[in-house]
Amino acid sequence: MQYTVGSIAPIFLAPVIAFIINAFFGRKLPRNGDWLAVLSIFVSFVFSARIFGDFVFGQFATDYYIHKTFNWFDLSFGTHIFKVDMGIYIDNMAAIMLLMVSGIAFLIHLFSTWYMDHDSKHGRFFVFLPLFTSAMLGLVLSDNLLSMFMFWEVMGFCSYSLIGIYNEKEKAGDASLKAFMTTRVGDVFLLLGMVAIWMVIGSVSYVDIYSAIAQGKFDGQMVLGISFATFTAICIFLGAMGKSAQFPLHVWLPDAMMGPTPGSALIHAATMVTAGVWLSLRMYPLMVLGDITWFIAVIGAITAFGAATIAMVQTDIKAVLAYSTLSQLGYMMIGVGVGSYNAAFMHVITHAFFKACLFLSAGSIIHSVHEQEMPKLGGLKKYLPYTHFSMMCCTLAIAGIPFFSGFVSKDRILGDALYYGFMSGQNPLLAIVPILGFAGAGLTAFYMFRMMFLTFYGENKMHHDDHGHGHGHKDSHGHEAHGHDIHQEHLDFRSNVPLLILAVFTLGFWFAGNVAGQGFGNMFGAKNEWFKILVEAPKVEKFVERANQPFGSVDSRDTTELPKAQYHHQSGYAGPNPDDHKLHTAHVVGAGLSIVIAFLGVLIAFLMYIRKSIKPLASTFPGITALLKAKYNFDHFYVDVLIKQGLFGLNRFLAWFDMGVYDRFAIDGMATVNRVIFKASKWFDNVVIDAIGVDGTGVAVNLFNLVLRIFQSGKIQFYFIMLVMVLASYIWTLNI
Amino acid sequence: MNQTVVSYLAQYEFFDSLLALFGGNQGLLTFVIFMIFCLAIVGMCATIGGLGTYAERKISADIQARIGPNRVGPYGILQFLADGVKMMTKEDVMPFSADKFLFYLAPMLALVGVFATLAVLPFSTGFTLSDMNVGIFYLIAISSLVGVSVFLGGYASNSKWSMLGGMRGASQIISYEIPVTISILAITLLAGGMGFGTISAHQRGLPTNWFIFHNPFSFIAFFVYFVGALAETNRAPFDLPEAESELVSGYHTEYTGMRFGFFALAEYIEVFVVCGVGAALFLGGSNLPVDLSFDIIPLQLVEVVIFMTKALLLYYVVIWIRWTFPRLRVDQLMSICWKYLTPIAIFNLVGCAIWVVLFNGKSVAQLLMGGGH
Amino acid sequence: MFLQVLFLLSATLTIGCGIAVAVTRNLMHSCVFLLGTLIGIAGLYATLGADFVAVTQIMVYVGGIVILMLFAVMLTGGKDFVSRAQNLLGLAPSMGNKWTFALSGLVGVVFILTNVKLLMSVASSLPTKEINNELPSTVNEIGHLLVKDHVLAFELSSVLLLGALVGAAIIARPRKQ
Amino acid sequence: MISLTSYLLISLFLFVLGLVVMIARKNIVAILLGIELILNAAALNFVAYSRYVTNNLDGHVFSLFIIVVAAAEAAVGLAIVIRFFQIKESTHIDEATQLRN
Repeated sequence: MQYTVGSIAPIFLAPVIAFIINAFFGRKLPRNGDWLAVLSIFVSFVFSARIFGDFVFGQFATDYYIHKTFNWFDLSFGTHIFKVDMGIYIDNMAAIMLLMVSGIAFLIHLFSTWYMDHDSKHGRFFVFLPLFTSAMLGLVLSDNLLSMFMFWEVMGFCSYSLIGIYNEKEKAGDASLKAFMTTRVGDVFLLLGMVAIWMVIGSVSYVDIYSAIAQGKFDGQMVLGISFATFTAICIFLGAMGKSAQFPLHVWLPDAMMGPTPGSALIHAATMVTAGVWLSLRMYPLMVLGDITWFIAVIGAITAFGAATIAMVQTDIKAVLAYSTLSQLGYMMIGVGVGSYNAAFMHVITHAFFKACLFLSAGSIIHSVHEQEMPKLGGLKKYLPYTHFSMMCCTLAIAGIPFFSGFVSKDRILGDALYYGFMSGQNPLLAIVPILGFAGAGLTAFYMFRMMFLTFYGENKMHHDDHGHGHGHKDSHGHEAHGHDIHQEHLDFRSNVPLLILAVFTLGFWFAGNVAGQGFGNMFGAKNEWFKILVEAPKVEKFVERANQPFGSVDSRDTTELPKAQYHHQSGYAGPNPDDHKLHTAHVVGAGLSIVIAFLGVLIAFLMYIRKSIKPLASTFPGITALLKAKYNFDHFYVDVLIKQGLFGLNRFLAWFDMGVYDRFAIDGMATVNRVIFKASKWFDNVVIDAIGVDGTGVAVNLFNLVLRIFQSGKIQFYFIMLVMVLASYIWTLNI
Repeated sequence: MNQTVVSYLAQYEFFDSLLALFGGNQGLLTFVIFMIFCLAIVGMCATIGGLGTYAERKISADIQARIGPNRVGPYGILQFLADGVKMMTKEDVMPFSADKFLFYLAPMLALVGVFATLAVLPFSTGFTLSDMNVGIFYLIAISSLVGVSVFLGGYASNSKWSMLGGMRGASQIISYEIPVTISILAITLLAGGMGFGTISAHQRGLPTNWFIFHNPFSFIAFFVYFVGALAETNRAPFDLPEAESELVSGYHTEYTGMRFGFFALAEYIEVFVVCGVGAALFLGGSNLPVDLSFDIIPLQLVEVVIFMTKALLLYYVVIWIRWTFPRLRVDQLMSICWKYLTPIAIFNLVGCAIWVVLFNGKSVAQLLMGGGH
Repeated sequence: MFLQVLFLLSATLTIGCGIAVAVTRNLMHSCVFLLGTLIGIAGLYATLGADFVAVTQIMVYVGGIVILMLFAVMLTGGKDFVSRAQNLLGLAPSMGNKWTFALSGLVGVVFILTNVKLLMSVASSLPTKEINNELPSTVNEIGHLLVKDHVLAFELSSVLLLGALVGAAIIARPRKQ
Repeated sequence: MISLTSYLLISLFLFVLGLVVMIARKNIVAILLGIELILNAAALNFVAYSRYVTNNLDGHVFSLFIIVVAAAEAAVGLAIVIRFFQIKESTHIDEATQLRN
């Protein structure tokens, strides 16, 4: 299969065209051009599906990839080479990612046409949504860090615009600024890392970086006393942390829910936050070389657990989902850190599906009842059956219940983490990674079911309020909430069908290739473990000679050197290697443990919110709840401590030093000394300088002026004549 | 070496006998041939310019349901000769306070600027006086002499109306040169050369190969060019420099007799030239719709007829526009140029560049039919 | 033959109009003669085979600079007034008088002598290249040179032009005092 | 045959004419005319050397850049002249001596 640019470019270009048309002519189109956006994403989806089909079901070798480059600009002269190539790089991972991004984005667009109907920002929303999607698709297609960084920044801008789309609300503006600024912190480091890589190998293409790693070009280089690979790896990971909202830089993501819910779905599920994980996966060989995987794992574990604890006490549906996103991103980072490459990527995909579905369901609830505070909701199951069904599927998936996708991906990560923490002979302190991971898994099950129970079960408080207080109340969000009748939900291809489609993909066997998930029980002769075969960490040695051949010719390699006939033969984890056996044990133990923990979490939630036999958390541990509600005081820390205490304190100290010490002693003391000197110099001035120096000079200058005044005429032509004369006299004195 | 009419004729056998007639003096023969063709083309264009005044009056009469000139000759077709005779016999008035030198110079410059452009106008593939490789660039450059002449004419007359007309004219011509040049630049980008021969060779064959149909951007470029050309030649609805209701007659208010005739003639010939350029750049020029492998002199005459037909059709549209649209205001004129035409032209240029890169310079038709050379 | 004729015509136009620029009393006429000089130089370029430069010369100068000059002359009047400044070489009218011309002629003679001295020494060492009469098109090669060897100067000149455009617009705009 | 010397002489003569205009004239616009003459003389030299001495077209490119610089110079120069005229109501060069004292 020969791919031309024409069959790949539309993936990226179709949404861009929709963006341009909507940006300039959107208002003149019917329905502000939202159909155009949906159509463009569908075009991307079709082209992505073709690539996906060829990569997954075609007869390509498993390590086949498409790499097409063109010369962006070339400022080389002589031996100094400075040329920048741009290009497209599609391997199995990118093919899967493309299908996921375009597919989910398509459903989200479709849902948005319903959700944003009659909204004041309808037009603007459908300008940024396709641009956002196209930037993510471009990021996935990029073959180098530079173009990836450009799309990365475009996404940052789009998320800024989407979060702050209700720009008349101050909170939305603040949240968008916060998202923009916080991710900027990471981006600076990412740029630094890119420049560092460019300095050493003169390219930022993935292929070149891989081959440089294999050839050992990074070895022995030192920056600031640490090894070069570590330095660049940390810089790039900091960039990924900013984008994927990892622990210290996570503060922007929960606030990002200020935007419309489909926008949040796109940010949280398919595009923006996964970009950081994507970068970490692409740069995985560098992370390994820099030996910072333990750092990644620890950061991921802290994020996973911390976010899960905060999510337990949130009352806003979207806030719960936002913190659960944080938590799941932490799991992905754990996966990257503990070397569970394909499980981490699988979690990106599975999480994208169920989190998109969750957000869209939340959007459906909010749009139906105009209320997003969970304590005010309840008993919605009767009114929103389809939403309930899809949301329940996703909740089961995210909680890690067997047969659902979350179980497949998350528990592989946890199994690997278990192996990493306890059995691989690492630093025993790293046991914190699996401990926090499993604890977070339990909390996940708890808070997700808490959300479900509070929202869909129990009595319907709104309905009750309806009759109790009559109509016309306004809630804190300005919607006309209580007077709103809850309509019975009907099947509609724009509002529920996207949810149901997404819900279908929360089943585990799409990803695991079998029903149970962890490699047990193969059904229908499905391609067993296709994910595990297709997605593997880049083997850098393979790229050495590929980097040296012209990229245009890479495409014509023999595509059938290793056909994917091994789907059916490779299965399970058992191997001759004793480590494999231990790994298998770890997986089995981990799976069992996580099933138990998940059901425990569900049980506690059930007891707490349906049976009400356990008191809710807030009344049992008020102190901890307050801390959690304050989100561990991170915002407070950043604003009040870091900026107010740190920066303002420094200011106060400097002011004190300025006024108290410097002013009193240095300035006033100098003044006293000056007065003495002044008296002495006054005499000197009057006699020596004034009489002799100044007046004498004046007389002398007057004498000279009589001559020089002629030349300093202030006339440009005179100067010009002088110029010519001087030049002429200079030439005449030359002996040539 | 640039292709000229002489180097075209030199490939035929009768050229050698002609050379023998001149005693082997090739320089003299070249000179004579050039002389003959120059005279023929200038004469033809002057006639077209003269007939232009007649066409203007006749078409306007047609549009306004009148009869128009009908006394001199059949259908009044010799009216322009009568007008010419009238102009020559008129007194040559020189305003007392005019700047004599510039007053005499201005109409000459106008004629020089217009006639100089005829040197590269591609009447046919062979009968082009000089098909230089910077042809279109040269044409744009030399025709800016007209702007100078308009300004000088207005200035030298030392009259308020003339002055205002001259200033308006000069600023209008300078401004509209920009979108016109940029839209022509888009065509040179497609053709890969600035010579009319190169541009014409790219449009050989069916009308689908014409540059106007080459891609969406060149389609827009044609209209940008046409509007800009209307303004550059001071034609309605952009005829502000000679707006009768405001400025009497603009920069040539004080001119009488044949000097006025020069200005009028220059204007009409310039309209013909820009129409010809539009035909050559966008509408396939003098190409036959079929690709013939041989080349004979009568075929060249057919090509001349094709070129003239296209140019005169555009000429008709120009006159038609003049009697259809009302005149613009000065601020509208400038805002059309700077806020609309120039950005559109730049957009077209970029679009054409992207098109050339993306589709290897193939036209829409070639892409659709999957063909291409 | 043709080249010689063109050269003679262009040289005559250049020098004749150049002299006219120098000696005409009327600034407007000077500008028009400058136009003649510039067209003559374009002709000289053409005899040197520099077709692109020649046409660019006409394009920029005739279409732009000369009209700009004419506008400036018209807006500033170009009157022949006497300066009020009392200094060396003061008291000259706007277009110069015999003293200023004498002085400039002196400077010119000095310059010519200097140049001739310089050229005499260089002339013998100039490489004599065989000149062929074919004048190939320079457009393609100039295009390549502009975007390859001289790309920095090319880009900088675009910045320069933009700066000049903005600067001119800002400087010439009347400010409210 | 036309030689390099003839071009050099023309350009020298043109340069001197520009010099004369620049020195003898007191009108700023006229001085700008002189500058144009001088720039053109230089550009002509470049092209002439490019044909007769070197084998490449760098001289052409240089004269193109000279034309560009001349255009920028004329635009800014004339803007300054017009501004000067608005302030002083004169374009006499000897009026522009405010920095002298």
